[in-house]
Amino acid sequence: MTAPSASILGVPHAESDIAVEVRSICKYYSEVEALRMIDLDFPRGKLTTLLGPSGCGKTTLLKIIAGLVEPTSGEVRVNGKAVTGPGPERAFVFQDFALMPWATVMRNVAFGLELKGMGKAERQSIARHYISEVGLTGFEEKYPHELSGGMRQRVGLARAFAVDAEVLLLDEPFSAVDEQNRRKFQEDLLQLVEKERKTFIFVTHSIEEAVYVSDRIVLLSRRPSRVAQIIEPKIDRTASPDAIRRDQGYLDTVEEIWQGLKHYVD
Amino acid sequence: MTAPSASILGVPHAESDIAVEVRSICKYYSEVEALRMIDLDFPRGKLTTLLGPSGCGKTTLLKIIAGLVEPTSGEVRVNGKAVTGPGPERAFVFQDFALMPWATVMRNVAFGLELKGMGKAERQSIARHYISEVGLTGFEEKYPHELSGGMRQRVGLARAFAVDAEVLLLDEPFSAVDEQNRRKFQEDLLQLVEKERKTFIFVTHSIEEAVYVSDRIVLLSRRPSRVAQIIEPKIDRTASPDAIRRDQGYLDTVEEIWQGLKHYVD
Amino acid sequence: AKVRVAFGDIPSVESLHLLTAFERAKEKGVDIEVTYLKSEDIAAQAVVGGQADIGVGGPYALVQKVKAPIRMFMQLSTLRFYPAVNGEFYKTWKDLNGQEVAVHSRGSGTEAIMKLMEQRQGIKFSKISYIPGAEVRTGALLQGNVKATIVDSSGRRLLETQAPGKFIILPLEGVNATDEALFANTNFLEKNAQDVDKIVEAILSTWREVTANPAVVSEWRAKYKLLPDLPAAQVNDIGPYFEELAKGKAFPLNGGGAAAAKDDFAFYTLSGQLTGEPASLKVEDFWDTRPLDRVLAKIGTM
Amino acid sequence: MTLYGYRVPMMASLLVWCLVWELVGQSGLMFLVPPLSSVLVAGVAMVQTGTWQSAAWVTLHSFVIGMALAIVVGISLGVLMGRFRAVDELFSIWVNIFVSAPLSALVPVLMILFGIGETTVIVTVFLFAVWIIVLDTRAGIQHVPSSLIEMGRCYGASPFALYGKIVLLAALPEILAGIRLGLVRGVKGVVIGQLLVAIIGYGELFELYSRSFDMENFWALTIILFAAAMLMSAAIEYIEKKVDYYAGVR
Amino acid sequence: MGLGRLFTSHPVAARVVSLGLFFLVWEIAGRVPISYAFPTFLDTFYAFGAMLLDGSLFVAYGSTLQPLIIGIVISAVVGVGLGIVMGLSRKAEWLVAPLFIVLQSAPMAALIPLITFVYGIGLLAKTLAVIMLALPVIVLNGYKAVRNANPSLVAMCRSFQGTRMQQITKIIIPDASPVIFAGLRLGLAAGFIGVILAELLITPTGIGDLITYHRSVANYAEMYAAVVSIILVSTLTLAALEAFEIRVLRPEKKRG
Ligand SMILES: Nc1ncnc2c1ncn2[C@@H]1O[C@H](COP(=O)(O)OP(=O)(O)OP(=O)(O)O)[C@@H](O)[C@H]1O
Ligand SMILES: Nc1ncnc2c1ncn2[C@@H]1O[C@H](COP(=O)(O)OP(=O)(O)OP(=O)(O)O)[C@@H](O)[C@H]1O
Ligand SMILES: O=[N+]([O-])[O-]
Ligand SMILES: [Mg+2]
Ligand SMILES: [Mg+2]
Repeated sequence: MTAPSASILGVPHAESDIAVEVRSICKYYSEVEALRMIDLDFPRGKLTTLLGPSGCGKTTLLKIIAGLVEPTSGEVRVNGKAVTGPGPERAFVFQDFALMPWATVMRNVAFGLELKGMGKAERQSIARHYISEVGLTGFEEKYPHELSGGMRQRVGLARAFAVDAEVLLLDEPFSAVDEQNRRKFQEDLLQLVEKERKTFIFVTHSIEEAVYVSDRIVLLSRRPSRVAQIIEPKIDRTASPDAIRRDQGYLDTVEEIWQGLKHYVD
Repeated sequence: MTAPSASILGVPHAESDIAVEVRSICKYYSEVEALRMIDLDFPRGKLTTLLGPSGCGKTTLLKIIAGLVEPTSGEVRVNGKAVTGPGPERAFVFQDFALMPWATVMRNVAFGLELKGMGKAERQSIARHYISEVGLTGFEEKYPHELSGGMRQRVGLARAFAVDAEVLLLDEPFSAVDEQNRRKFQEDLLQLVEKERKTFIFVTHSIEEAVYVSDRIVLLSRRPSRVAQIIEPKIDRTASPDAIRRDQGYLDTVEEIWQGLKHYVD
Repeated sequence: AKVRVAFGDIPSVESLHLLTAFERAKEKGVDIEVTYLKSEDIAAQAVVGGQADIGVGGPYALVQKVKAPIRMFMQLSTLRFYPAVNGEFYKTWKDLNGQEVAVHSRGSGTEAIMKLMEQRQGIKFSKISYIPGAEVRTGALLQGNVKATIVDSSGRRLLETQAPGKFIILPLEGVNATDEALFANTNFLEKNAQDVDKIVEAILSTWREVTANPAVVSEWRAKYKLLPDLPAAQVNDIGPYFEELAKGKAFPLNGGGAAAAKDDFAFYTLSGQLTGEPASLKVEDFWDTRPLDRVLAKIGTM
Repeated sequence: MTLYGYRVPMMASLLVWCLVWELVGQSGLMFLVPPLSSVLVAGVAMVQTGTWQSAAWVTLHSFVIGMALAIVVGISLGVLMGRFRAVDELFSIWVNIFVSAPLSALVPVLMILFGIGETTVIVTVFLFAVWIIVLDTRAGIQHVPSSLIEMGRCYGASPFALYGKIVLLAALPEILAGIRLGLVRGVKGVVIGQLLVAIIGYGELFELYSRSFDMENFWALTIILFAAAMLMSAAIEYIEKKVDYYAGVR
Repeated sequence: MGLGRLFTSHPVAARVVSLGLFFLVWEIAGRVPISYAFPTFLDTFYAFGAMLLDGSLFVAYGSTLQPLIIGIVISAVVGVGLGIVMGLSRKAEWLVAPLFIVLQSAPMAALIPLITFVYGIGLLAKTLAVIMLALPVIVLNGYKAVRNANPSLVAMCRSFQGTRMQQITKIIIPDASPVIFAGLRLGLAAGFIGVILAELLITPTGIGDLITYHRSVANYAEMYAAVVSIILVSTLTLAALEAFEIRVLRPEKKRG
């Protein structure tokens, strides 16, 4: 029930606590300046959310961290090592799930391991573990089109867990999932964050969702995007979902962010 | 700040207060039973929301009321008269907007009047009024593809207002609109409900949205769908949007509905 | 080496004797491969382009124009066509003055004949239209789609059997130009003289035999398994067809050569295929008579 | 359509048209149209002749080679165009011209480049079929969701694995649709090639029967050809449906 | 990829480079020469100019385009009408659609030689060849377009109590028009094939005659010029039709 503390950019963390460092990242798409001098630290084992108006460059920043997009200048370091491309310590969870429609749930989840050349029996046993962890036991032989949106995103999540990356990058993972499934999924995600002890970097449009799931929220301004504010909702995550959603700190944080973003909306 | 009162199905209303009566509606799609014995009253001048799990038959029920789909048995009465097809006293707002891509905003909004054979000058002046009412003045000569999702839905709404129907049927009107615009739109809708004094029947997936905008919420169960519960959120609509969203009654109602729906979610 | 022959028509009863001659040349060890092409000019194009070694046709215009050194080396047939008109409308050549006639194609022998007759009869056709295929022209005549055209001998017989007396064959004299000949690149003729000689000899002997005994063609068809699935009606046609040609001395028994070339110069300059004075045209620009001379020296002239 | 509550399959109406054909044929109004029954009788006899069998064989041979080339080249070029801008810009003008150009006009000049006889027919089949395969493959490749490709890159797929395990499979529905349309065009190509340049195989028989007004055999030939074209296209369509099923909502 | 970037910024550059390369290869192949019957690009170009100047191209196109236009107009009227009827009526669909599906995927070219037997060699025969090839695709596109008209727009029209007639004229036909028009374009492309086949197979007139005649007298440059010209004419016609479609039928696409 504590008020949120808005910490100013650059508050130093103990070095080993930082999983991902973003240093002076700028990004131009030909003439369009998407990101301007972004400096950010993502603490290990925490869920940090990137929030900002549509088109401000959240996806771009996430893909730069993933190594999928080259920054125009600046550098990303993961565990102190500079990123030059995708790497095994980072896994991406896609907004549209990016499941292979021709492959079963089992093959989709095991796909990252398949690409690493792991044997079939081994990778399937790992995949089976994570399929059960996201609550899809029994659906191993189904194809993606036989699943609901929420279930499909669970497959995407299980796939990311299966390669055992330290850093999970999630780009609006719930936006293609219907409202009620999304709510359920948010609750499950909190449990998975708890259990897996990984570093999550999360992009969303939804203020409630951001406040509900995040340890830290990075507010980005309109394009060319800069870090406008960093908010750390101090919410007691041991409380029941219901309790969290009516926590005054939660509600105040939502309201604070909403007021900040409102003038960007048409 | 009062707690929501869950009224049981069939509580009688004064006859003249009921705009739409749904009586013993059943609907089969060949072998699939979508709706089973639905009995509902929709009070005049109120916004009633149909809420339920995905695929439970919300759209089907709305289309039966609109006269677009024939029920297998049962009957719908509007102002005491049995519905046999679409009628001038009801207007539908479509989830995918259903705008004619080859027509300007003006022609789209005036289309209901055009079909009635109203002269061009007259219908355009009416259309212009509602275009301004939904805040699209200046966009009359634009084509739908030049508008954002939220603006397109406003065109659909203006078109429904223009025919001056008493009953407005809205099928997930905001589902194709992004989160932050959607919030804005909800606030605008409340103002329109206030101003237009029409009977709204509203379908949504979002519990918050339902609680935020509705006078009455009808919870439908999983297919074959029946009325599970009727909830009347007692919320002070004169308060600011922000205040409403942290009203305890509001939060309790959201929580109550979520608990009821949670086990339907996969 | 393989000798590739480009034949600008489908194999039919009318080519049975040529097919037989090719079979005989094969027996003599010439490896002949025949390709059947849509039309004579495609066959000519194939020879010019080096896709085929020997072509079948009457390529006077082509030889005069093209830079490629193409020479004819043996005549296979002379023009045997019959101007046919619908008796309801026309009776004589003069009736065709100002009328439309149909011929095989622009630049074909049939067109040359009709143009020649225009000059000789002092008439003028309103239009010459083109219908490829003597059978098609015969059919069009029977159907009433054309009223005056020029058909081949089997077309003429078809007209006589299908509608006796309805159509009139107009007289045609003094036309004896090459219809089809064999031609090839000089280079090929130079390098494959032996094969060419064998082919020429096979054809000449076949032509002589068929002239002596037209009925033998059916035996050849059986012996060499030519056109095995010919419909009965066409099988019955074989006898009369070769009978008539043999009677009409239609098979050049000495392979044409310089004499034929001179006739052709006269005919084709008149019809417009060749340009220049007939007298100024040189046989050696169009013909290579050496293979024919060698073979005739061996088997004798008739 | 439903009749007395039964669903009558659409293709069943072809039987009605067959009946119309038979009646027109029986009436003897047009010598071009003999009764269907006598066409069928002639067809049964025809397929037993060596001439028909070898013609069918020659035709099938050219067709299969031409199609195989068209599929290999079409898919390769389509993939290159879908992936590399420069290739796309360089070829797209030609592909777009040739996909709808009257190629029949081009056939007569083909043999200069490609020889006579079967080769020209093969090239004709190839030219008729290849462009639509290129275009559809290209569209398929371009429509592979970029997230699927990024997914592959994220999980460390080698370029080879990226194509083998993701891109080609994701584009498969479009590629198959291209092949189906290509097959239909290829059948047209084999006929046009055999009719316009090299009179061999089926083209020779068409010419033979139409010249001799043997309409029973002519129509028997036509029916077999049409049926073959329809069957091939239906077969691919069947595979497409299966693939679409697995591909689900793309 | 540098080339790719150049092309993206200058789309015309790509076409010029592409055409230029093609003509260069042609010129070189013609000079080698790969065959006596293969003219160089420049020879062909001069031949084209000469045929333009002496008017023989114009005469030929007059004779080729007349049946093409008549045939397309007839096919368009009949085809679009039939397609709409089939799209609206299940019974008509059942009876007629399979026929056109067969005709569309069948090699109609085989039937063209038959035309002469009944319809002779005149304008009628060529027009018929055009219709035989163009009609099926126009019918099928019209039918599919109408059958797949956006159901949500149709429901919208119903919900505003539009009559069946209003539904057809104000929603279904405008919604189907781009696909119908695409069918017309495909039909025109097929019609070009039909008229060329007719001129090559049954009645050497027009552009088909230029091709056969110049080939028969070994004017290969002229023959190639004729072939290239017909491909050019059909490509430009189709492109013009597409531009017209975007400009006139879909005003909303003009700007976007
Ligand atoms: N590949 C690209 N080429 C050119 N411009 C791009 C590209 N990708 C993104 N942009 C532009 O960069 C800006 C940022 O895009 P980005 O997708 O990162 O925003 P976002 O914050 O993820 O938006 P959203 O909330 O809609 O997902 C946008 O203006 C976009 O138009
Ligand atoms: N035209 C139809 N034919 C057959 N089944 C249908 C049809 N329309 C709907 N259904 C089925 O009826 C059930 C109810 O559908 P409906 O669209 O009314 O659900 P809904 O509550 O609106 O779902 P959603 O929340 O996904 O919009 C679903 O199971 C659906 O599959
Ligand atoms: O048969 N064709 O459609 O070319
Ligand atoms: Mg994004
Ligand atoms: Mg619905």
